[in-house]
Amino acid sequence: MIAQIIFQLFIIIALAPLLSGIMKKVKAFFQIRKGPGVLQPYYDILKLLQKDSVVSTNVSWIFHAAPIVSFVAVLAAGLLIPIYITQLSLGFAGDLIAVIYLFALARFFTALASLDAGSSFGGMGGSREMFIASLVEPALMLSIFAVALNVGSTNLGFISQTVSGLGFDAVSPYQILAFVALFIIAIAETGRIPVDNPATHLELTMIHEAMILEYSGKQLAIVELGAMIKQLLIYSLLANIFFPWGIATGGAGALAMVFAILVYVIKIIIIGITMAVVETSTAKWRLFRLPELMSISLMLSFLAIVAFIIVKGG
Amino acid sequence: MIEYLLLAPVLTGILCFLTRSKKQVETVSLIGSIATLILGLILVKNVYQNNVIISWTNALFADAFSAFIVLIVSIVGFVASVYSIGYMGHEFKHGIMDLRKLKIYYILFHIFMFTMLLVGVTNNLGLWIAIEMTTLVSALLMILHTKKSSVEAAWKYMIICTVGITFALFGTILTYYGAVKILGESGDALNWTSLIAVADQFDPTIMKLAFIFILIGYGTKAGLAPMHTWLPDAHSEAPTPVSALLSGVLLNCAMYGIIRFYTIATKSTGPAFTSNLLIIFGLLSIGIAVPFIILQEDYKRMLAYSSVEHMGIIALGIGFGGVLGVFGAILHMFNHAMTKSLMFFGAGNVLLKHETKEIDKVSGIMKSMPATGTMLLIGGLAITGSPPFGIFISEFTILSAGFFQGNIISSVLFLLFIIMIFAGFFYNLSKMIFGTPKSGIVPGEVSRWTLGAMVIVAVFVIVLGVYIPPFFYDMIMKVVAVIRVI
Amino acid sequence: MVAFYLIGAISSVILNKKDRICSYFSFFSAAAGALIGAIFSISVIFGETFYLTLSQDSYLKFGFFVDKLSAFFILVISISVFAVSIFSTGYVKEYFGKKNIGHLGFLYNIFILSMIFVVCANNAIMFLIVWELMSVISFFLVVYEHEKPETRKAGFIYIVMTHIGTGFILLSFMIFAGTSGSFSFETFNPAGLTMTPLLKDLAFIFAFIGFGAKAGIVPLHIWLPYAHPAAPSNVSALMSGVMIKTAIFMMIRISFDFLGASGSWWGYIVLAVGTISAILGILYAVVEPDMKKMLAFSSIENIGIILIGLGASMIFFASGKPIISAIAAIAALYHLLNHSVFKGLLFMGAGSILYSTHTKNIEELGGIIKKMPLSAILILIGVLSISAMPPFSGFVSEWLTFQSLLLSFNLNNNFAIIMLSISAAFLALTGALAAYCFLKFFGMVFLALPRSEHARNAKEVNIPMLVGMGIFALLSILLGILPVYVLPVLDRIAASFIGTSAFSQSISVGTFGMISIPSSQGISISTPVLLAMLLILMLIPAIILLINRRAQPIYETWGCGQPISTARNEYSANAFSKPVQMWFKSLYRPARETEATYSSPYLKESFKFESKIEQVFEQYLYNPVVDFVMVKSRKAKLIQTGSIHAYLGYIFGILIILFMFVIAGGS
Amino acid sequence: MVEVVFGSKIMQLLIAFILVSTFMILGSTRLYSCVRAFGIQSFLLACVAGIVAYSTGKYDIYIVALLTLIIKSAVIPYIFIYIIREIKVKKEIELYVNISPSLIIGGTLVVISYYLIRSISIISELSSLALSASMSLVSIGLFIMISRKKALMQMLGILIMENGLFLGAISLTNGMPLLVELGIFFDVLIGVLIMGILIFRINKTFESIDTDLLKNLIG
Repeated sequence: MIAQIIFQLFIIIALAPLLSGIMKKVKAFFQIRKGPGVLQPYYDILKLLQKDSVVSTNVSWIFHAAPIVSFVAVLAAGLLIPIYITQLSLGFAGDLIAVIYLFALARFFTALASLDAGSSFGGMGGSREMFIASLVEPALMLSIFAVALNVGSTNLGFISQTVSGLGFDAVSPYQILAFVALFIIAIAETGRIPVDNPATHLELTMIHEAMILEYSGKQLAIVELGAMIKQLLIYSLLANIFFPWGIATGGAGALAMVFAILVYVIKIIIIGITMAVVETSTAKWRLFRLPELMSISLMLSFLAIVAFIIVKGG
Repeated sequence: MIEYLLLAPVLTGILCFLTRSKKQVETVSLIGSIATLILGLILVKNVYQNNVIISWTNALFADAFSAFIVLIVSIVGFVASVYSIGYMGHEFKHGIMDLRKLKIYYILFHIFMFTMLLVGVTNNLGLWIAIEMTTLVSALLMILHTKKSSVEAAWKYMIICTVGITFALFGTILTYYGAVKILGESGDALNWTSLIAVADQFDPTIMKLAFIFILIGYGTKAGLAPMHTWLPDAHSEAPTPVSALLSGVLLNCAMYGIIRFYTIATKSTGPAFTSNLLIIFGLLSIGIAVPFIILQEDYKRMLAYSSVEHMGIIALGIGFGGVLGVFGAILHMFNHAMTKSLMFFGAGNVLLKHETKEIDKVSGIMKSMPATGTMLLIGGLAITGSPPFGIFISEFTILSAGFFQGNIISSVLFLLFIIMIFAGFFYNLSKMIFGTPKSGIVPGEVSRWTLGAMVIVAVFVIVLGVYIPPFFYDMIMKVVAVIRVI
Repeated sequence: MVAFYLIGAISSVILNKKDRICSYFSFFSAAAGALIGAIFSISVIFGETFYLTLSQDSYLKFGFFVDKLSAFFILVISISVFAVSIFSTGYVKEYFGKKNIGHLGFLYNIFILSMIFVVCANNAIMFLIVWELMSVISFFLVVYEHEKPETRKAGFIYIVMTHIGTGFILLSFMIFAGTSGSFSFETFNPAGLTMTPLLKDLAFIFAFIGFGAKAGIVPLHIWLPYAHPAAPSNVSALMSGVMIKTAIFMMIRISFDFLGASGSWWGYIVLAVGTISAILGILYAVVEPDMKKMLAFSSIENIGIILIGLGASMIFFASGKPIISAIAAIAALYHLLNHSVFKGLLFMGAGSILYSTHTKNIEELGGIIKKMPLSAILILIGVLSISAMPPFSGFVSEWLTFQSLLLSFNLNNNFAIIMLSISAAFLALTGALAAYCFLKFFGMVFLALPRSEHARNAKEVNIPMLVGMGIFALLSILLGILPVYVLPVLDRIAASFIGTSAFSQSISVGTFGMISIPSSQGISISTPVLLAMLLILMLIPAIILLINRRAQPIYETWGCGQPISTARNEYSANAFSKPVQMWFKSLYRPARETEATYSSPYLKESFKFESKIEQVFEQYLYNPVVDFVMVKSRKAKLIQTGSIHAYLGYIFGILIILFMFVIAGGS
Repeated sequence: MVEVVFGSKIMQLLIAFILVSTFMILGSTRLYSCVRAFGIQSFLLACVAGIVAYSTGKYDIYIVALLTLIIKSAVIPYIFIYIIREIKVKKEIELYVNISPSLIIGGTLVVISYYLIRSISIISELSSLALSASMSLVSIGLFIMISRKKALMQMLGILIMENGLFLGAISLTNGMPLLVELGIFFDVLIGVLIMGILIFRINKTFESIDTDLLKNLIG
């Protein structure tokens, strides 16, 4: 049981930088430039671990606690999400809502830390991040509602198991609608282009970056790693709730597990690539047009529920 | 037995006339009012035992209802005399009142008490004479301060009430005419006892006409809606102990007259006609009081309008009828007498201290006069009918009577008016009580007497809110039996 | 129990001259009374109902009737009173010189006593008396510092609104009494069932409006943001922690006990009103610069959430699903308990900030965490639990409410599913905005540089205040981690008024304190394990940080080059909530006044920026009504013209009218 | 019960004269003429009472008649004249409604009261004439009070209403019991005295007895 937990942790921490490396590579490819190597994120993190971290004068203990808490919250969420096997040992500890609120906890602390430094960048980043979060959550909740309606429960392991059991006829209209809605939310959550520009330090466009502007050295490494893990987890959420084929159901042998991991990695990479494609093809939206984006995803998930009722209600 | 009761105030009046110094006048008047109180209580106890006492060739007559009125008159009278010692003492010190005026005040005060007691105990037409005398005496009491406004108020009071009472006289004559047709020419054709016994044989149309005139006549005296115009002027211009007596007790005596005739009229014309009239007048008076309380600048006038409102509530209670309705109305008479006198005493203290009746010019009473402030606040909450106090109980009973009797619209209107009056009253009251006191106001109470009077009345107000003692409960039930004679 | 409160009350009046002793005496007796109250209520929850009638033969009968539901509320009252009393022994020091402490102590104890009586009254008259007594006493408490004019305005609006509420309650009791003939609550129950549907709906609507006015649901909420900030902090902690709940208590009792929640559309109304109150409550809280006003608005929001839970339970109950309705009721009760805990904590926090910095405006605060580290941590716990962060109490009740909303798919009517899903979405929006608002509160008040003199010389508050807050902080953590012990208690209470216990069939308590609702398929949550995970995983980053210790030089915050040491270019609270203001422009209608003084035509010397949010409800709902009444009464005043001739004319007129009335009637 | 009396010519004549005297008051513009008219009216009233006493044989009504004669037609007019001379008030009466319209209104009032009494048919035919006269007296008295500005005139109005009632009482019930009649007279007398004192006080404070000035207690 503990071995399974540690193994899952290992996969998450290992895969996260790889995924962001691949996405950067794909973006570079589309922008017809060579771009950094796929393993570049690993080197960055290792470099950062050796560096001193400079801390601002008017900072309180929250500034030091925030990276730890947010990293841990994201990791905890990781343990609740079925990566390669549906029967999670800690599955009973939390469900979809718990995962979302863990992400909220992480975001809360990073935003808090951003305010602590007292610079206007941090304040701006924090306020925009919370603003977007408050837009995302209703849409997120409605899409969970759509998914839960179909399966009857919000326990992640259980969802992926029932959906995988359904095989191909799982791809019904409301599933797709829910998936697209969740996809848009994923963009917002992980801070991709239309919502937020991860690569730049330009005040106009950076939200996520603005919050962690003050960090340096080891703390920055932890925060970066945490962000990457969060990205990985959200994509694996997308993958395992809507297309869980090939995920090892409970009690399967070692071979099935290895196969499941392989399938999982491929799925994650496909989603990463699609996300990168979306990123390069769209420009960044103005902050106050984001509510429109969110209301699109809200409507989509609402349609999913209505579709579900029509299909099931009959 | 009743004669002694009537004799006491007259005697004190004469004695006051003989006294020389201020001290003597005050002691005499105090003893006199205590004597009246004791005699009143004795009378009430007697009536409580053997229902009806008739004496002096049945011109004087006391049943449960008149005993109740005597009780109210004697209690409020006693408290008012205690208060006036403090109040007049203060004015005397400040040179507004000289000894001659003080003596006149006390004499008139006790004669006024005499006339009100007379209202309670006389038989039929004596009622008219007694009420006429109360008007005359109180008009004189009003013109003690030779201020323009008090003279004007006295004149208006005099004219409107006399006109009203002449109508009442016409009503009494009509009833007498109806009675004579059945009872014959004998002298006792005017006494309650004989009238009630034979009431159902009267001719309904005459009785309807008679009841209208009585309602307008005594309604003017009781301050019911369209005829209430004199009330705010008279009550705000009269010296405070007098206005406390006026609105606490005099209005009840007028209401006593209406209810007496109500019993007779309903027997002959059937309840529908009379109670509808009472309900209409009741609602009208509460309704008319609302705008005047909300937009009021003078706090004594505000209290006067709240008396109009409470008289309306009593009329409404009687109009709703049923044991509950009448019980509520009678209880309300007592509660209102107590709370209104508490409020007027408080207002009197404020007037003495601030020498102005403007609400805006007074503030921070809680700071400058904490005792009066808290009393005023308690009284204010009580008068507007918030639960922990007596008035809420009686209003609640009247309201439930209204609902059980089925006239929902009037009860809902009644509730709406009360809430609006609460808002207006409390807005003005809180402007006065809270905040920082105006400059130049020396903190501290006016005098021990005034405070003592307020405490006595406040005790009644608070106790009756939470606990109705059994003997009091039976007494009211006896009164209800007398009224709901049908 | 009652004795202790009385001792407290009387003692504080006697000793009101010597401030220090009397404050201790009155508040300790209140705390002792609370302890006994807690024990008493637990005994009733597990024991059976408690009857005591001290009725006399006279008209007014006083009796107590404590069943499981009222015992739960006594428990809630006792817990918050216990902690707040300890807090107030410290907090009251601020008033020592200036105000009369005995007065405060006396009112404080009577206030608690009246709340307990409200919860266990057994007949309508006594209930009304005690209900209004509670409002009147709390009015006195609100107006305690009546020098400030806005406290007077707050007090006035408060007392009038509660009075209107009582008017409605009176109406609904009348309808009950009309059918049942007597005023005692026992007879209300059978009467409730026999009433015609129209009467039932009327009774419910009046009761809902009446108690809603007290609970502060949206259209009737305007008094709350005025009254709570005006009251001294320890009182406002009690008021929003507990007093509002008594209204919820009566709502439950009327809708479930008396009327049997049979009206189907009632549930939807409660749900809709709950959702609207939640949304509007938090929206106003986000943009509020005044600390205590923000907390008052957030109380409206939490009341909304409780009502959502209640509404859902009524919908399920009406459509014949008692088990799920029990779950929803448990969610509502749990959130009620949590709210009184963390709202009490936050109000006490605001009180301590006020105590040390003497200002309520967030814009003027900042960097207090360095000056008041201990209270900062306690308030952080409060903030985390109110924004429903996982290991804390807010999360559990929010999770339960979400689950009860998600369980709606068992219902077959589609309208319910859509309604519940919409309210789930709005609940999520409220949750996120709550996090946004309290992040702003904590960030602006505690972090970065102090923005004003007040903030600069803030100092840590005294021990009793910290102890009071500590109790609540500990409680909110415990409630978060160990819902396992709380749920069976709540279930027993919910069963008392819904009839079926959700526990036996659905919610079971597995190992490690796991709550699972297997009524469908394995929805489960277990916060203790979650917390354990968080703690264990804490090791990984800790190790990374500790491996090769590196120097941590301290340097200026990054300001693109130029040094920024002043607090001026920090993000202010108003700026922080700017995005929300922009998005909800139609609701707030922000008004901006800018004033610039120029030393010379080009050089701007100073720039003053003033932005005000318009209280929509007040502007468009209440002021027109008040103006209408004023205009009408100004016209009506003309009757009293002063001329005697007019008055005689009135008498003559009324005489003629009556004459016509008789002739028409007579002939 | 007495029937014959009212049918007789004398009674109708007297009642007619009473009505004429009220119209004299309505029509006059000078105080003295009003007071004198009031004196006549009371005198006529005393005769009516005398006749009723004579025909019904009830002796106490004689005393009542005598009382009206002394008080109402002698003492009260003397008080009026004393007041007028004392306050040196201007002789004319200011009016809200000047003479001719008030006369017309007086007429209509008489017709209305006659019709009203007629419609309440139950009251026996006989006394209806006297009753309608009393009703009209009451309404005209009220009208005088409403339409005249002088405080004195308002006093006079009340007394006219009082006379109307007295007429009504006599005609309906042939006189109330003696004790009651005495009470009424006693009250009326004191009423007039006190109003006199009030008028002196008004004169002292307002320097005139024009009720138009009594207008500052509003709202």
